[in-house]
Amino acid sequence: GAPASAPPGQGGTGAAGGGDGSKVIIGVGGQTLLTYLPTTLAQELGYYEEEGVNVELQDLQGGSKALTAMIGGSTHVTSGYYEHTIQMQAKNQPIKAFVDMGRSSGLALLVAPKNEGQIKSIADLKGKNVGVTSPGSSTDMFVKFLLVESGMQQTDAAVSAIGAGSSAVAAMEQNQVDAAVMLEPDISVLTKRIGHDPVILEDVRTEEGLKEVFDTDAWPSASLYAKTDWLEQNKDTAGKLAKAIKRTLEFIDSHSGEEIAAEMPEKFAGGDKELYAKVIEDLKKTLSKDGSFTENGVEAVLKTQRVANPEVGDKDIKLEDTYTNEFVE
Amino acid sequence: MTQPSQPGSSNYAVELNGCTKEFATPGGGSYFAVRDIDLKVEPGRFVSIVGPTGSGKSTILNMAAGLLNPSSGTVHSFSEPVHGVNRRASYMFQQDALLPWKSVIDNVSLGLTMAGVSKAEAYDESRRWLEKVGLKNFADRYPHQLSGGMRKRTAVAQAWIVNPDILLMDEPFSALDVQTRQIMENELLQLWQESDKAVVFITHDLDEAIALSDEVVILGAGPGSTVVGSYEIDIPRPRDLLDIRDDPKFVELHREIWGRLKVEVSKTYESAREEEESDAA
Amino acid sequence: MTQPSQPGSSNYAVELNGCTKEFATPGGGSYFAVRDIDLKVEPGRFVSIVGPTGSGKSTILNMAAGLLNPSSGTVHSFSEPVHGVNRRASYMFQQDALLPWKSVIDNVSLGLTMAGVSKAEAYDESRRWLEKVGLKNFADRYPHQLSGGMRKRTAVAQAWIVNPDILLMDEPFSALDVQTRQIMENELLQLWQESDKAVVFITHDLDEAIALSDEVVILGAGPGSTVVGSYEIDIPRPRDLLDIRDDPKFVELHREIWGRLKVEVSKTYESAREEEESDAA
Amino acid sequence: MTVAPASKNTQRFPLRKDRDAAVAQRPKRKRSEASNFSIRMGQLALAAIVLGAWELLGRVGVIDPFFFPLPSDILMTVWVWISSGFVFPHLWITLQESILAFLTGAAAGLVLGFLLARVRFLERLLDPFLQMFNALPRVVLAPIFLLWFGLGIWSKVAFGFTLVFFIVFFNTLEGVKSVDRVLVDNAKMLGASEKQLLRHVFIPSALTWIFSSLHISVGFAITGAVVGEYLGASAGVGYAIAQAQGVFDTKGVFAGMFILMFVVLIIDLLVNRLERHLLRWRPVRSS
Amino acid sequence: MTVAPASKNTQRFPLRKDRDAAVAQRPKRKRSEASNFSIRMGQLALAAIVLGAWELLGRVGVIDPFFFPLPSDILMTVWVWISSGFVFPHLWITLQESILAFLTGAAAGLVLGFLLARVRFLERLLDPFLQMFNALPRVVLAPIFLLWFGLGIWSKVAFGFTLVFFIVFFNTLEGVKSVDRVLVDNAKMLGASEKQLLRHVFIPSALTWIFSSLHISVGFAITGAVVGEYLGASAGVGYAIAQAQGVFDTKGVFAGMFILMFVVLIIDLLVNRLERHLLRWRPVRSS
Ligand SMILES: Nc1ncnc2c1ncn2[C@@H]1O[C@H](COP(=O)(O)OP(=O)(O)OP(=O)(O)O)[C@@H](O)[C@H]1O
Ligand SMILES: Nc1ncnc2c1ncn2[C@@H]1O[C@H](COP(=O)(O)OP(=O)(O)OP(=O)(O)O)[C@@H](O)[C@H]1O
Ligand SMILES: [Mg+2]
Ligand SMILES: [Mg+2]
Repeated sequence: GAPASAPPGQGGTGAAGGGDGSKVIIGVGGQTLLTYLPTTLAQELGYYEEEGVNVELQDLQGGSKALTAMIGGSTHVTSGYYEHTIQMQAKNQPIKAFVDMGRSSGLALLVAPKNEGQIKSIADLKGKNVGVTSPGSSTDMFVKFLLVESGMQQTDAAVSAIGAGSSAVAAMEQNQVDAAVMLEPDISVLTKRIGHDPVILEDVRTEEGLKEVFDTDAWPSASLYAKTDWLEQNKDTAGKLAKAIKRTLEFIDSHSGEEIAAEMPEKFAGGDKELYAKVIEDLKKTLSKDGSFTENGVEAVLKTQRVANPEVGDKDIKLEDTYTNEFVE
Repeated sequence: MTQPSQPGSSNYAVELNGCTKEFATPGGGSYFAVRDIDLKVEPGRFVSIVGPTGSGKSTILNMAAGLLNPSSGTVHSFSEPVHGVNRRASYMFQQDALLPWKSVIDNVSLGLTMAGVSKAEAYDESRRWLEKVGLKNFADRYPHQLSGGMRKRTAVAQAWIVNPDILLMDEPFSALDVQTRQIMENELLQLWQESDKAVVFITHDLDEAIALSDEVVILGAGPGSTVVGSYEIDIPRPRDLLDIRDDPKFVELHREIWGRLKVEVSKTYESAREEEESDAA
Repeated sequence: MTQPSQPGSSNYAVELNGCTKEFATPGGGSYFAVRDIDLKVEPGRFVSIVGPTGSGKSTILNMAAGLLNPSSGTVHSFSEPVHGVNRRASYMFQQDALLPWKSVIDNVSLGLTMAGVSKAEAYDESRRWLEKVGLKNFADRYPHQLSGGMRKRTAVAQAWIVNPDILLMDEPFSALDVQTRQIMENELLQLWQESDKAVVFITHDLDEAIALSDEVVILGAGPGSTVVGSYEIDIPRPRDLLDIRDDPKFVELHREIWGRLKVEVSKTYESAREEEESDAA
Repeated sequence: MTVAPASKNTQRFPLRKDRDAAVAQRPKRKRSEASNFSIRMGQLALAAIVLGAWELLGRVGVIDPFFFPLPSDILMTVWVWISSGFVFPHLWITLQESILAFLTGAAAGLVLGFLLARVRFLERLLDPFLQMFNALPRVVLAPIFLLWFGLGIWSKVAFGFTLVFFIVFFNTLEGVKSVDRVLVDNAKMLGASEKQLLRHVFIPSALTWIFSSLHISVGFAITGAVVGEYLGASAGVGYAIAQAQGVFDTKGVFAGMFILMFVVLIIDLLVNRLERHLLRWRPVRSS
Repeated sequence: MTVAPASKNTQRFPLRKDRDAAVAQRPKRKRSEASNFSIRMGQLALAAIVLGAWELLGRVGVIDPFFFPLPSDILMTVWVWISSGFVFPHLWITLQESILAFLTGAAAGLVLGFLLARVRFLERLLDPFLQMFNALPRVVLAPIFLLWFGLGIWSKVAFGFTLVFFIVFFNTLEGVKSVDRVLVDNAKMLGASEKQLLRHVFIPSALTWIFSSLHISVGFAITGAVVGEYLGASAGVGYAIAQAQGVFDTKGVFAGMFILMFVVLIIDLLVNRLERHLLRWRPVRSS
C-alpha cells in the first residue's frame, strides 16, 4: 500500500534534559508492535502536541534495545514493558513506570498444527520445543512461568527463538517448533494462513486467561517509563505525556477497530486493512482503560520475574519504586 | 623437401606467412612491431634470428609459439594453423618465467609431470638435466634463491626436458659467463643433433648465431621491422665451437652479416635522430 | 690517496672489508655465497667484477648498496659505515626493476622527482636521457610494452639520471645488440669521466670489462667464492672502444685474465662433478 | 609540460606509413563495443528469465507470495515508493551512512594496513587483537553503538565501519606485504623516503588488493548501514524495510532490497570506472 | 624418491669448511625466538593494560558497569560458564556452524572465483548480480533463511556462507586475474591443461589473495553463525548471548563474546600456520 508518512528525520542524541518546551524523545520497542500502538496513536492524533509536549518517537525494534538506549541517554522516555523496571531495580538502575498502556501482555501459547492432537496441556510440553520471540524476552519468561506453575522444571521444554512476524509464522506453519508463544497480529496472520483457529493452550489476552494463569485481573505490560531522576526533574512533562496517553486510551475504548486503524499510518496495516482493523478490535481488550497500575497487577509481574528471570530471582525488590500512578490520577 | 607456395600445406615446423603485428599504444594509436614477416623453419634446422634491440624478435617467437596472434598473416606449424598455444613447441622466455613457488627441481620437472610422468621418474630425469646445466646442487632451492644466471639455466633445463619438436629460445645464454655459455651451447647442439628438432634461436651475439646455426635471419630496425637478410651458414658439422672463430668461412660470413646488421642497427638511432630534427623544425 | 689499514677511515667510495655472506637454504642449512671479500673502490675509479655465474657478484653489489647485510665483515662508503640503503649510490639491478605502473618517462624521472625536482624539469631532463639510450619515442609506454633490451635501457637511464657518487651496475648491457651496446658504453664512459664517480660494473663479457675499466676483479667459483685476482688495466684513456681490441696491451691483458678466469669457471663444474662422484661412492 | 609530444612521434611513424591499417583497427573496436552491448543484453535476459520464472511460479502457487511476493507486485511497490517520493529521504539517509561508513572504514583500513605492513613489530603485536575484534558479532554490539554514537546516523556509520574496516585492512596489509622486493629496493636506491616509497611503490602495487577489498566493501557498507537502521532508527531504507517486515508487508521488504541493489549497482559502476582508470597500466588481458 | 640427497650435498660444502659458522648461526635463531617471546609478552601486557584500565575506570565509576561490566566479573562469568560446562554445547554448535559456513563459503567462493576469472564472459555477465547480492542485508533475510533451512544449524550456516562466500569470491577473482601472464604462458608452453594450469599456476599464485580473504572470513564466519543464532535458534553461543541480553545480563553478553574471541584466536593461529606452510617459498622479509 502507499505509505502515508514521510520519515520523521533523524533525531540528535539529545542527552540533555528534555524539559518543558524542548523535545522529548520516546524510544519505542517496536512501533509496528501492536502493544505499543497507543504511543504512536497519540502522536497521530496530535495529543502530545495538544498537551504541550514536543515528542519525537524513535523506533528501536525491541523493548530491551529501547531500554538500553534510554539508560545510555539517547532517549528520555521508553515505551516498553513494565517488567523492565523490576529488572532494572535488580541491577541498581532506578527507573519508574508512570503510565500503563497494556493491561495484559497479549501473549498466547499456541500449539503447532501438527501437534494439535497431541499437546493438550502444559504438561504435554515436556521434552518439546517451544518457540519464543527471543531468549530472555517476556515470551520466554511466560513459557518458563507456565512450566514452573504446572510443577515442572524450567528446562523440561526446550526454548527456540523464532522471532516475531513472518519468521514466527513460518516456524509455526512449518512445524519447526511444537508450540510457540505468539502475539498479535502474528496470531491472526497464522490463523488466516493455516485456515483454521489454532489450538491455544493459554491465552492471557482475555480476563479469564489472566485470572487463570496469573490469578490477577491485570498484568501491566506496555507502559511508559523513565529514569527516576528524569521523572523527578520533569514532573510536568511526565504529567503531560501521561495525560496524552490516557486520552488515547480513552479514544481507543470509545472507537471501533476500523476507526482506530484509520487514524494510524496506512503503512502499519501492511496492505491488509481488514485484518488490521480486526486485530485492533481484539487488542482493545488487552489495553488499559485509564493508564494506572494496580497493586496485584505489579505483584503478578514480579512473581513471573522471580520464577523465570534468574537475574531477579529472590533479590529484594521494592515494588513501590517501580511505578507511580501520580501522573494518571 | 617440397616448397609449395600454398601456406600450411608443406611440412615446415614453423611457418610464418606475411605476419604483421600491431600493438595499441598508450596514446591510443598503434605501433607496428613487425611487418610482413616470412619465416620458414624445416624440422632439423637451426635458425638464429639477430637484429637490433626492440626490432621484434621476441614478437616473432611469441607468434610462432601461438601466444600472440598476428594482426595479419598466418602462422602454421607442421601444416596445422596455430591457434592458441603451439603444443609441439617449447619456449624459453626472455623474461624470468620460473614459477616462484616451485623449487628448482619442481620447476624443471614441470613439463614431465604435466605430461603424466610419475614423480619419481620426472625427478630422476630432472636431476639428469640439472646436472647438464650445472645446477645439480641447487635442486631444492626456490627461484628467488638463485643468481640471475642460475635462473636462466633452470629455465633452459625446463624447456629442454620436454623434448619438443620445436625449440624456441629467446636469448638463453646472455646472462652466462663465456665458459658456462660454451658448455650450454654444446649441450644444445647435442640435444638438437640427437633428434630432428627445429630450433629458433634469438641472440645478440653474432658469433654465437653463426657458430650454432644453419641459417641466420637478420631483422631490420623497428618500427615495422621486417626480415632484411637471411644467410645460409654452410660450415660443416660437427663444428668445434672452441675453434670455429678461426675458420675462414666463419670469418667471411661474420664480416658479411655484420656489415648488413650494422646498417640496420645504426638505422634505429638515425631514425630517432631524424625524428628529433623534423620535430625541431 | 692514502691507504690505511683501519677500515672506514679512508675515503673509499666503496669499501668492503672481509665480507662474508651466508644464506639460509631450504634444507635448513646455510650456504656461503661469498667469503672474505675485500673490495676497495676509490672515487673516480672504474672497477669491473667478472666471475662465473652464481659466484656472488650480485651479492657483492647488494652489500655495497646496503640492501644486504654481510653475515660478517664491514661495508663502508666514504668513511661512513653503510647501514641500510647507501644513499650516495645508484644501482642498476640485474632483474627487471622498473615500476610497472609508471610510464617510461615517469620511471626515468623517478629519482629526480623524489629529490624534489619539479615535474617539468624532471621530464625535460628525462627526455634528454631517454634520447641518450635511444628511447625518445617510447616515453609514454608502460614497461610491459617494451622489449627486453628497451627495459634494460630504461633502467640504465633511471640509474644514470640521478648523477650519484657511486654507480653500481649489474650486467647492464647484456641484453643489447653489439652496436647499441657500444653506444651505451660510450655514454657510460662519458658520464663517468665528466665527474669523479666510482663505478662498480658487473659483466660476463671480459672484452667489455677490460675495455671500460681501470681494474678488473675476478671472483672465484662458488660456493664461498672470494676474490682470486685483481688486474690493473693501464691502457691509457681516452680509449677508442671500437679499436681497443686490437691494442697489444688489451690482447695481453685479455689472455692473462682469461687464463685465470677459465680456471675458476671450470672449477664450478668440476666441483659439481666431484661431488657427484663422492656421492656415488 | 607533458609527455604528449613524444607520444605523437611514436604514433606518427606507423600512421604515416600505413593509414589503412589504422582504419582496419576500427572494426575491431566496434566489435568490442558490440560485445559489451551483448553482455548487457545477456544480463537483461538473465534478469528477465529469473524474474519471469519467479512470477510464473508465484502465480501458479509453487512459490508462496507470503514469503516471496510476485515480482510484478514488488516492482509496483518500488514504483509507488519512488513516484510518491516516499523512498528518497530514506535512501538519502542510508546513502549518507553507507558512504560515510565506506570512506571512514576504507581510510582507517588503509592507514592501519599500510602502517602495520611497514612496521613488522606492530603487525605481530596487534594482529591477534584485530582478528579477535573482527570476530565480534556486530549485531550484539548494537546497544553499545547506540550508547556511544547515539540514535542518529553515526551509530549506523559505526556499524558499517566495523565491516568495511576489517576487509580493507586485511587486504591492504597483505597487498603491501606482497610487493615485489626488487621494486622497493630500486625505489630506495633512487632515494625514496618512506613517504615516497608509499606513494610511488606501495600504494600503486597494493592497488589491485585495495580495489578488490573495495568491491567487497561496497556491499558491506550498505549492509552495515541497513542493519544498523534495522536495529534502531527512525529513517533510512533499513528502517523502511523493518517497518514493512513488522506489518507482514513482504512486498515492501523486497521493494526496499531491490532499491538497495540498484543503488549498489551504480556505486559499483563508479568504483569499477575508477579502478580501470587507476590500473590502466596493466597489460590488457588477452583471451 | 625425493630431492633430499641433492640438498644434503649443498649443505655439506659450507659445513665441512666452516663448522663454527654454523654454530654462529644458532644465537641468531635464538634471538628470533626471544623476539617471538617478547611479542607474546607485549600482547599480554597490552591486554593486561587495557583490561586493568577498564577495571579501574569501572570501579571508580567512570565506566558504567551496566554497559561495560568489570573485566573481573566477566572473567568470573566465563569461568562459571566453563566450569559448569554450560557453554560447551553452545560452543560446539556455534563451532559446527562457523566451520561449515567457512568451508562451504570458501569452497564456493574459490570455485566461482576461479571459474569467473578464467571465463571472461561469465565474469562480465555475472559481476553486477554478484555485487547486488553482496549488498543484500543478510539480517533482513533471516525469515527467508529460517523458511528455507529451518531452525537448525543450516540456517546459520547459510548466514555465515553469504558473508564468507563474497569475501573469498572477490579476492579469488582478483587474485587469479593478477597472475603474471608470463608464468601462465610458460606453463601453457610446457603443456599444461586448464586443470594443471589451475593447480600449478593459478592456485599457488592466488594463494596470498586467498589467505588474505580467509583471514577476513574467519571472523565473518563466526559473526554469521552468531548473528544467525541471535535471530533465531535454540542453542549456540549467539543464543546464549541473546538470552543474557534479554535479561540485561551484560556480564553474560561479554562472557559470550570473550569466549568467541578466544576461539577465533585459535582458529586464526591454525590458518596462520597453514599459510606459513603453503607460502614457505616466499622470500623471508628482511627488516
Ligand atoms: N604489448 C605491447 N604493446 C606495445 N608495444 C609492444 C608490446 N610488446 C612489444 N611491443 C613493441 O614491439 C617492439 C618489438 O618488441 P620485441 O620484444 O619483439 O623486441 P625484441 O626484438 O625482442 O627486442 P630485445 O632484443 O630488446 O628483446 C618493441 O618496440 C616493443 O616496444
Ligand atoms: N636469498 C638467497 N638464498 C639462498 N642463496 C642465495 C640467495 N641469494 C643468492 N644466493 C646464492 O648466492 C650465490 C651468489 O648469487 P649471486 O646472485 O650473487 O650470483 P652472481 O654472481 O650475480 O651470478 P650471475 O652471474 O648468475 O648473476 C648463488 O649461488 C645463489 O644461489
Ligand atoms: Mg626480446
Ligand atoms: Mg647476478
